[in-house]
This record gives sequence, C-alpha cells and structure tokens, in this order.
Amino acid sequence: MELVSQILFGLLNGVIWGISLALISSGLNVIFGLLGIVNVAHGSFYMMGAFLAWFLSLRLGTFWPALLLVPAIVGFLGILAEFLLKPVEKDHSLSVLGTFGVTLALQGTALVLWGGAPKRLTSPIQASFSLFGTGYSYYRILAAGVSIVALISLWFILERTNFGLKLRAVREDADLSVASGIPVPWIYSLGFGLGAALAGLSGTLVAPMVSITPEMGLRIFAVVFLIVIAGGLGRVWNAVTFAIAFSVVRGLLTTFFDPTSGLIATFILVLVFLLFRPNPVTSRR
Amino acid sequence: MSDLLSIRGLGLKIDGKEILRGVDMELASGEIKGVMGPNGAGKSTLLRLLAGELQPTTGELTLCGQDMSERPEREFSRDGISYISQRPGPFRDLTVEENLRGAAQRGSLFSRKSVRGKVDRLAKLIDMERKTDVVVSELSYGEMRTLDVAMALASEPLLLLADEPTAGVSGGVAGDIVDLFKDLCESNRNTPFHLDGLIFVEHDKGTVFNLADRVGFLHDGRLVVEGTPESIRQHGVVAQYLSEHEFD
Amino acid sequence: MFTGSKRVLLATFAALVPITLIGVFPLFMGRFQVVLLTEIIIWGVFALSFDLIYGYTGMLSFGQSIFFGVGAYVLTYGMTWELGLLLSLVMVLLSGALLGLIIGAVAVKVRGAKFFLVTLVGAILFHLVALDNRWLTGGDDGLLVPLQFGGVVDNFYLIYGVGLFAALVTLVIVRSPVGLVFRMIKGDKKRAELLGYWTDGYRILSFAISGALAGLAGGLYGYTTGFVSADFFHWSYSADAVIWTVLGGSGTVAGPFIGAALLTFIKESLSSTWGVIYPVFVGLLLIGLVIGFPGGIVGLVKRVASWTVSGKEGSTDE
Amino acid sequence: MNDKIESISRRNFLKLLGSGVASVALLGGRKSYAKSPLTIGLQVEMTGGLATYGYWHLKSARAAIEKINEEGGIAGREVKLVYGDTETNPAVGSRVMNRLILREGADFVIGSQHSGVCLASVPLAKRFSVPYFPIGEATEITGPQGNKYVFRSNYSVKAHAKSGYRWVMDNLGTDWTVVYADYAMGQSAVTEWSSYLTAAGGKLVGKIPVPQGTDDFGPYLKKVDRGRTDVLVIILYGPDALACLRRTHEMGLTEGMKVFGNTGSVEALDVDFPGAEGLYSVTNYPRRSVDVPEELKSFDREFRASVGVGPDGRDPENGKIVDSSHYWVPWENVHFIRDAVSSCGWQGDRDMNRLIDSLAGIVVRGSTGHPQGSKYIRTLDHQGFHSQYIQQVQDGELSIVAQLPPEDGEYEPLSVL
Repeated sequence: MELVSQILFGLLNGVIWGISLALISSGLNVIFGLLGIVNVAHGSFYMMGAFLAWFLSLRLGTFWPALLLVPAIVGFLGILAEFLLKPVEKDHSLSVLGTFGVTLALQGTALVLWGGAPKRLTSPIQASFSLFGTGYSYYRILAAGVSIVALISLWFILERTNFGLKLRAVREDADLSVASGIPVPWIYSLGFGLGAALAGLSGTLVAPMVSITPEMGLRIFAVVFLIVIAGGLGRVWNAVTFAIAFSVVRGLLTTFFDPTSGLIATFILVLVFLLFRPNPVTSRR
Repeated sequence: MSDLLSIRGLGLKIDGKEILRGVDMELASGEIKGVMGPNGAGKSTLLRLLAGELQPTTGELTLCGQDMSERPEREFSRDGISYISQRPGPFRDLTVEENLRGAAQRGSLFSRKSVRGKVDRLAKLIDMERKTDVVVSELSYGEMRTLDVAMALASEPLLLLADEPTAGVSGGVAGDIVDLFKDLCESNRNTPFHLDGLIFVEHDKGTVFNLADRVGFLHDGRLVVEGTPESIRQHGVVAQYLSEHEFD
Repeated sequence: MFTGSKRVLLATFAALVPITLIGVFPLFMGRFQVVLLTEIIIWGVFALSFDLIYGYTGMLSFGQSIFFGVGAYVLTYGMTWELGLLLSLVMVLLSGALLGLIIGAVAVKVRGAKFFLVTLVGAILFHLVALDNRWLTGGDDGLLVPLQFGGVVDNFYLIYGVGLFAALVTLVIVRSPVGLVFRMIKGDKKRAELLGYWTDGYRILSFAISGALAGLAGGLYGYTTGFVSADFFHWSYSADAVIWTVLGGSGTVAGPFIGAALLTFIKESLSSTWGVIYPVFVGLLLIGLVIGFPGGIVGLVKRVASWTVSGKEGSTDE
Repeated sequence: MNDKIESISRRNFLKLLGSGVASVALLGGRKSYAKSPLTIGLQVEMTGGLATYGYWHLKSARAAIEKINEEGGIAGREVKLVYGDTETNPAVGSRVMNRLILREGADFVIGSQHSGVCLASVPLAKRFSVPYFPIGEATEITGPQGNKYVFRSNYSVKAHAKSGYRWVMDNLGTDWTVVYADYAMGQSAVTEWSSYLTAAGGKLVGKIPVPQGTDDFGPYLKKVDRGRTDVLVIILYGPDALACLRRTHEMGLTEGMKVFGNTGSVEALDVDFPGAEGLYSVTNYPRRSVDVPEELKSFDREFRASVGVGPDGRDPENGKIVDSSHYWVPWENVHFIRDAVSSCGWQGDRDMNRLIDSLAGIVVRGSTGHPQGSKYIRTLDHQGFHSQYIQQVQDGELSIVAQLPPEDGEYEPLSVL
C-alpha cells in the first residue's frame, strides 16, 4: 500500500515537474528546433527568470506581477543576445561558443548582483492539500496550470498566427521568406525573444519551489537540450511529452534506486536514444 | 569489350516522391556520354547516385563487373569513379596545393614523393603552378571549377562524372575544360590522368553535342531516349526541348 | 611545402625565441612564477588536445574533461603501485588514446549540435560515476598522489619537456598527410568522403590522439599538485580548454598555449574585487571573439603580419 | 592592508604585460626573515558554493590580525595577511596555496572551508614545510591523509557525530531516518552518525541519499517511513538543505516527527520560514549573543565587535547572516599561531620542529583570543576538540538548547602522525 502510494505520488509529482520542464524546453524548441540556433544560454534565461522573480517579489511585495514582467524582461534579454550573435547564428559551433559566452556573462552578472548564497522565495499560496497521505501545495498545481496555458498559447501562436507561420517557414526556405516580404532578421530576433521569454516564465514559476542560485541554469540546460533533440526538433507536443516522460522516469528511477545511479541510468538512456534515433531533421514533416 | 559502367532499373524515392524511375544505361570503355533534360528531370540525382553520394531504392549499379549498389560512398572513389558536383567543391580554407595534395594522397598517404610529383603534374595540367600557395577562397569561380577538375583527376579515375562543370564559367575557361576532357578521353591509356569514360550533365547544348559520343535525355525521372548526338536531335521530346531552349 | 621554405624557417625561428625564453625562465624567476608557468604549460597541453579535434578536425567537444580526469587517476594509481613516473605517463597516454577510440567511435555517429551534446553528457556521466565510486576515486575528497617530488624547478623542467614533446608531436601530426585529412574533414566532411577517405575513421583517430593528449595533461596536473578528485571530470574543465583555444587561436599549435597563458595570468593577477566579475569578463570576451575575431590572437597576429609583409597570406602553424 | 596586496598584484601583472619577462624577477622569490613581518595566508571562498562562509572568514582573519598588531604583533613582529579566492574549487585552491606560500611568502596558511581544497593543499603544506590550519571538516584531513604540518582546531565530521548522537538519542528519539547529500561530505557524515547510533542501540529506519543540486525533494521525502521514524536527520548543505526543509514542511513531515540537521544545514541561512521552525541542529558556536555561556560573554562581545557581527548574528551594515559555527576558526587559528610562536620563540624555517611541538598538544582556555571556549589540539593526529552546542529554530531565530563538552567529541585517532 505504501509502495502504491509512493508510485502514484512519484507519477503525479513527475508530471507536475515535467510540465515546468516542458515549458522551458518549448522555449528552446522555438530557438533551436525552429530557428536552428544552438542556444546554450537557455538555462541562463531560466536562471535569470527565477532571480528576477525573487527580486521583483521582494521589491513589489507581491509575487504575481512577476508572471508578466519577468518573461518580458528575459525576452528582451534574449532579443539582445540574438542581436549580438546574429553574425554567427547559422554556424553550430560558433553559436555554441557565443551563447556559452552569454551563459557565463549572465551567470556572472547574477553572482555579482545577488551573490552566491541560495535565495528563497516564499510561496505566494501557502495552502496545501493531502495527496496519497502527504501534503502537496496548491501552488504547484497552479504553476502547472499556468505552464499549460502558456504551452497552449505557444501552440496557438505557432499554428494559428501569421507570425507563427513565418516562424515555421523561415528556416525551411529563407530565400522564399525574403521573397514573400517577411523581414527575416526580425523573425529570428522575435523568435529568440519568445523562446527566452518562455524560459523566463518557467524560471518565474519554479522560483517559489526551489533554491535560487546562479548555477541553476547550468544544471538544467543539458537536460533541456536532450529533451528537444530526443523529441524531434521543432515539434512542440513531442517535446512536452518527452519532458514529462523524462521527469517521471527520473523521479521513479531515483526513488527506487540509489539516486546517483538512477541519474546515471537516465542519462545513459537518453544518450542511447540520442545516438540511435533516426536523424530528426530529415524525418521532419 | 565489357562495359565500364552498367545500370539496370535504377530508381530513387525520397519521402515518397519518385525522383528517378527505372533508368537503364551503359557506358562503353572510352565513351563520353552527355546527359540532358529540363530542370528537375533528375540529371544531378542520377550523377549523385553514380558517385555513391545517394543510395538507390531499386536497381543495380555495376562498375567493371562489380556490383556497387551496397557499397559505402568512399569506395566509389577508390574503385575509380570521380565526381565533380554542381557547386564548386574545393576546401575553401586550404591552399590550392593542399587541395590537390589532399585529393592525390588518398591511396598513397605516406609516399610523399609520388604525391608531390602528382600534385606538380596536376598543377601544370590546369596551369596553376604559380598559384599553389593561394587559399581557395581567394580564387575566381572559374579557377575553383578548374581546380575541381584537377582534384577529380587526382585519384586517376577510370570514370569521371561531371555535373555542369562549365556552368557559370567564362567562355575561355569553359573551352579549356572541355578540351581537357576531350584530350584525356582520347589520350593513350598510359598517359597520366587518362580517362576511360566520362558522363557529364550540361545545359549548354553546344557543349553537349560537341563533346559527347552519345547523349541521353532525361525527363521526369525517366531516360526517354539515348543515342548519338545526330540521332537524338530527331526525337520528338528532345526536339521540342531544344526548340524551347533555343537561346541557352 | 613547395615554396614556403623561407617562411618555415622564419616561423621556426619565431617559435624558438619564446621556447628558449620559457626554458630559461626559472633562472630569473621566483618559485611562484615557476609554479604558475608549470601549470600554464599543462593547461596549454590540455587546450591543445581540444584544438586538435576542434581547430583541426572541426568537432566541438565538451568531453575533454573525461580524458583529463582519467589521465589524472591513471597516473595516481601508477604512482601508488610504484610503477615510476615514466611508465605511469605511458599508461596515461595509452589509456587516454584507448578511451578516445571508444568514445570517439560512439560520438562520431552524430554531428553538429548533437555532437556537442553527446560529449557534454558524456562528461556529466563520467563526473557522476566518479562521484558515485568513492572506493576508486575518493569522490569529491579525492586522493593524494604519492610523489617523488624534486622541487619546483625540477618539476618545471619535467613539465616543460613533456609539454614541448606534446607540442612537437601535435605539430608533426597536423603537418602530416593525416593532418591534412583532418583539416579537409573540418572544411567539408562530405567532400572528403567523396574523395575516398573514411572520414569517420579519421575523426575517431583524431579523437584518440586528442584523448591521449588530454589524458597526459590530466596526469601531469595530478603529478604537479599531488591531488586528484572526481571534480577533474567536471565539464567546466572542458569549457576552460574551449575558451583558451578560441582566445589563442584555434587550428594552430601555439594558440592554445597563448590562450591558456593569457587567461590564467589575467585570472591570477586580478584582485579579489575583480575576481568576482572574472566570469562576466570571460563571457563577454568569448562573445566578442566569436563575432569579431574567430581566428583568436594567432589569427590576429597573422592578419597584422600579412598586412605589413607585402600582403602575402601566411599559413604558418606555429 | 588589503589594498596594498591588491595593488601589488595588479602592478605585478602590468609589469609582466608591459616590459616582458625580466622585470618581474625583482618581485619574485622568497623574502628574508630578519625584521620582516610575519605573514599569514588565508585560503578563502570568495566565490562559488561556499562564498557565504568566505565573506566571514576573511573578516574574521583580518580582525584578528588587526587586533594582534595593535597589541604589538607576534613576538615583536608585525603580522601581515595575504589571501586568495579558492572559488570553492580544489584546483584553484591548490594554486592559491602555492601562491600564498611561494609568492606572498606566507609562513602559515589558514585553510579553506572546503574539504576538497583542504585535501588538495595538505601535500603542499608538507612540500613547502608550512604549517597549515584547514577548516574543512572531512575526517581524513587529520587522519590518513594528514601530515605533521596540518593542524585542525575545529571539529571533523566524526567529532560532530560523536559529540551529538547521544544528545539526539536521549532527547529526540532513537529511531532515525537520514536524508543526506549523495557525495563525499554527506556520505561520510551519514556513516559516522549512523554507526554511533546503531552501536548505542538506536535504529536506522531509513537512509535516503539525494544527489547534489536536487530541486525536487518530493519523491525522496515520500520514502520517509512516517510511522516508524522519531527523528528525521538532514545532512545537506546550502541550497539543498533549504529546498529539503521547505518540502518537509509542505509535505507535513514536521508534524509528529523531530527534524535534526547537521552543522551545514542552516549555517548562514535566514531561518525565519515555516519549514525551518522547530528544527534542531548542531553548531560549534551560538549565532546570537544571548545564547553565549556566561563565562564567555565578555570575550564574545569583543570578538563580535572586532569582526563586525551584531548580537543577532548579522552584519550590521548589510544584514548578512554569520556562519556562526565556523567564523571563529580563522580568528582562533591566528591566535593559535601567536600562542605557539611566542611560546617557542620561532624565527623561521629552522625552528619548524619546535613550533610543531608547541602546537601539538596545545591547550587553551576561553579568552578574547579563543572566544569559542576551552579547547585542545591532540598530539597524535593534530585534531582539535572543543565544546559543541545543540540549537533549535524558535520563532524564526536560532536558540541554543544544550551545550556538549569537548570530551564528548573525542574519538580514537584514525592514524597517528
């Protein structure tokens, strides 16, 4: 009985965390999957999101405005970074290096501004309910709900708006996009900004649940990349599914095995998948 | 005499789209074959299949009696097929000499002397002895194409595949390239860089009819007709194509 | 080279001057400067190992720390089992090369961003495994290396000698026909394959040589500091090698050493106040290099040199 | 003093850049001893994971040296502080150790808080014959990995466990579940605590390892067997401890169960949050002045005033919270150096053996120089023993609930020097 409750808890908890992971992954999916820019700095946008949420909450005395303000600020940071790196964004190696530079700069800035000590943001909703015999905070449910709304909005933007159409078309055939009058450089900037904003939103949402440190971005970015590649570049729903699956599998593996071994096993699984999956670029629709 | 190259029922499907369907073709030793056809007919694809860059979905491909259809790309070059692609191929960050050396050294990686001799001869053949230290990115388009030809010859191939080798090149240089092909095909078997066969794709019909012994006409992935330049002109589809491209 | 014999001579001379200067450095310097220079040479060899696969063969790997860590531990165990320094270093080279073959054979299956990711995840995995196996690695707390230490200056000349050896071997390799194939693969892998080369084989070979060099750096580092820990596997060591190489100039033998020297030196000279913003500085430097000077310092020097010397493009590899 | 050091190294740098190699020769090399100041080096975490500790360690060492210089220095010589940032990284820490000894000419080095840095520095202390005072708590530092130049005046992981387990068993409960960081520090701590527990007849209900940098403690805490556990022992550091405590509260584990943390769990953290309330933990020294034992109060007042710590355990200038369990160590180590040097008449390298002899077995009483209280450094392995406290979070503040004497922490030496 105890075991069943543990597994059920693990599943549900995994899904809730997986949705946050899906949100940040979808941001990378726009930047890397659709635009083809290898953005190593994506984790840092997430980290900046969490720090800014903490900072703004303390300044304003309430958490909620951060939900709108932070994605806007981080999105702007993204546009700025893309603008700087425009000359090299088509070259995979150079954009890895350039965005790694952005990572170091952002992480260093956070360290200088706010120090290395872990920050804690009090949850805006304190109430919790009982889930399989243990308490579970309402805020987590709310955070997952906001993430889902954001993911649906992203889907809407990509599939139903003119901007989304252009975003999806721009990499397929850059020449054609130019010919049809779309300002290609702007599509890249805005797309990058949109992706960064999603990472920022994800950072904001997790801020009341985690310890906020400058290193949190580096800890997550490899996982996010793996999810986007494994799910197939540019496929929003695949990445969401993979993020949740990854989170659940990791949760269960680390719960029932020695956690570090569980982590190792998860990484090996994903690595094998990464190496032996048919090339997602050619199998694109 | 046995055929140098023979293909039977060659077909290629990509994402459910048929690019080539059931192409049969033979190339006799010493023969120069031109391939013509409208855009999108599958000319370049045919050459890429012959060069090993693409793998056919159906059909078989034999070179000197050896079945090549299952072999990896690099072995085509080793077995005597060289390929000049539609876009200039020299390594842009390397010098002319390094490009030639890279192409020439493959079979004899550590016999520096023989490689060096070959590189010298190639540089002379294309009249670039003075430019060996120039980095490719600084060459003109025509020079790059000429270098492509030399690199293709470096492995001393039996068969050369050339995809529009003279397109975009000024008349003089284009003429030089065509002359070089002719010379090498007609040369004695013991001359360096002698070619046993040549298949080329070309839009310029003057070049095609001047250079080729036989011409094949591709349309919509099928080899519609093949024959001597004289005979092929009479064929309905070809005649129509030629009249539409009067001023090519 | 055909006509460049004069240039080769000039380049050799240009390389001999700093090599000699470094060689006599301990005669004039304090012990700390010698220790620092020793460390810089080791980092230079480490960066060089990265340069071989990135600057020459065109593969952006974040997995160099794997070999660094393995090299350090192989040396530690070699010394613990009293095999002697020479034999231990040979073991380090062999294990690095072997591991390079294995990891290379797996990693070359993918390219571009996926290659970067596979090597990065590889490093993360090795780090986790090292942390998890304290019986072997000592985990975070690490192990002490039993030393037959002969003093700062003796150690310097040992590292200097090995570093020179590593640089020379690399120079010979990149100048050899094999090195030309590496550079062709970097330029256009498909095209090299078309010319008949088994490019994956060459990429694996490049990985193996690089693994041996990175392992050597790790071994030397462990030998110099007398301490190894699971931390050596952390990919941030790989990232350092990447940054040093890009700053110094990738695709050159001197670049990695120059980059490692400059950044180590800058970092060492920064006061505590400035030390805090060092990562920001390096981040902005990296962005600037990538968009402004992809050739790094050596590239810049070459460009300046070709302006001043009659505009003839130089391609020396020192 | 600090400014002087900084400007020297910057000048050094510019010279090397500007006039090439030769000019630095003048600055290199080791100074002669005649009338020069006595130099104490400090390896300090200014950046990286333990930067919160480093901030205080630097203040503490600086204050101690300032005070000693006002009192006329050590054996008539002025004391100079040199320090370097380890970035909480053993490789960098090892380089800092080299620099402090070889370039800055440190005669003594006070070590880092980071065990990895300490272990990497231990062989260097021996190589250069420089007495080294590590602060990191890995037991091996004064055990099989130590050497005769290494003196640790503060507790090791083993000493903490030895001193604390009895109190926890007697006061909180005998059936424990341990949640611990799955890397070196956590692993060795869990081994020590649980072996003392089981040897004394307690029961280890569960052992739950958590990988470093875990954000989601849910699945791990779900494994805690609530019915059978009296005490939830948390052996985690910094961000992980914070994340764990919050989730413990959210999941309702604090009800009907006592929570006990190691020294790292709430060190330098603001404990005014729901998850921390009621938590017990061990500490070497009280965070707040009110909790300092009567006989040490006057020393504590002077010590806090010198370092710049308010009676509430915060920096009055910026509100930073002190790492009360550790920040006294650099201060006291400076005083240990003074005590030993004055008593043996140390002048330089050739007096090294005499110095080592007078440090080994040294006993001190509570004083301004040793505000933490009486303690001694054991001759056999150079490990120090002192009193330890149990503290609890009450109304958002850390209050002392018990004091444990130095003898409680004493264990058999792991190896003898």
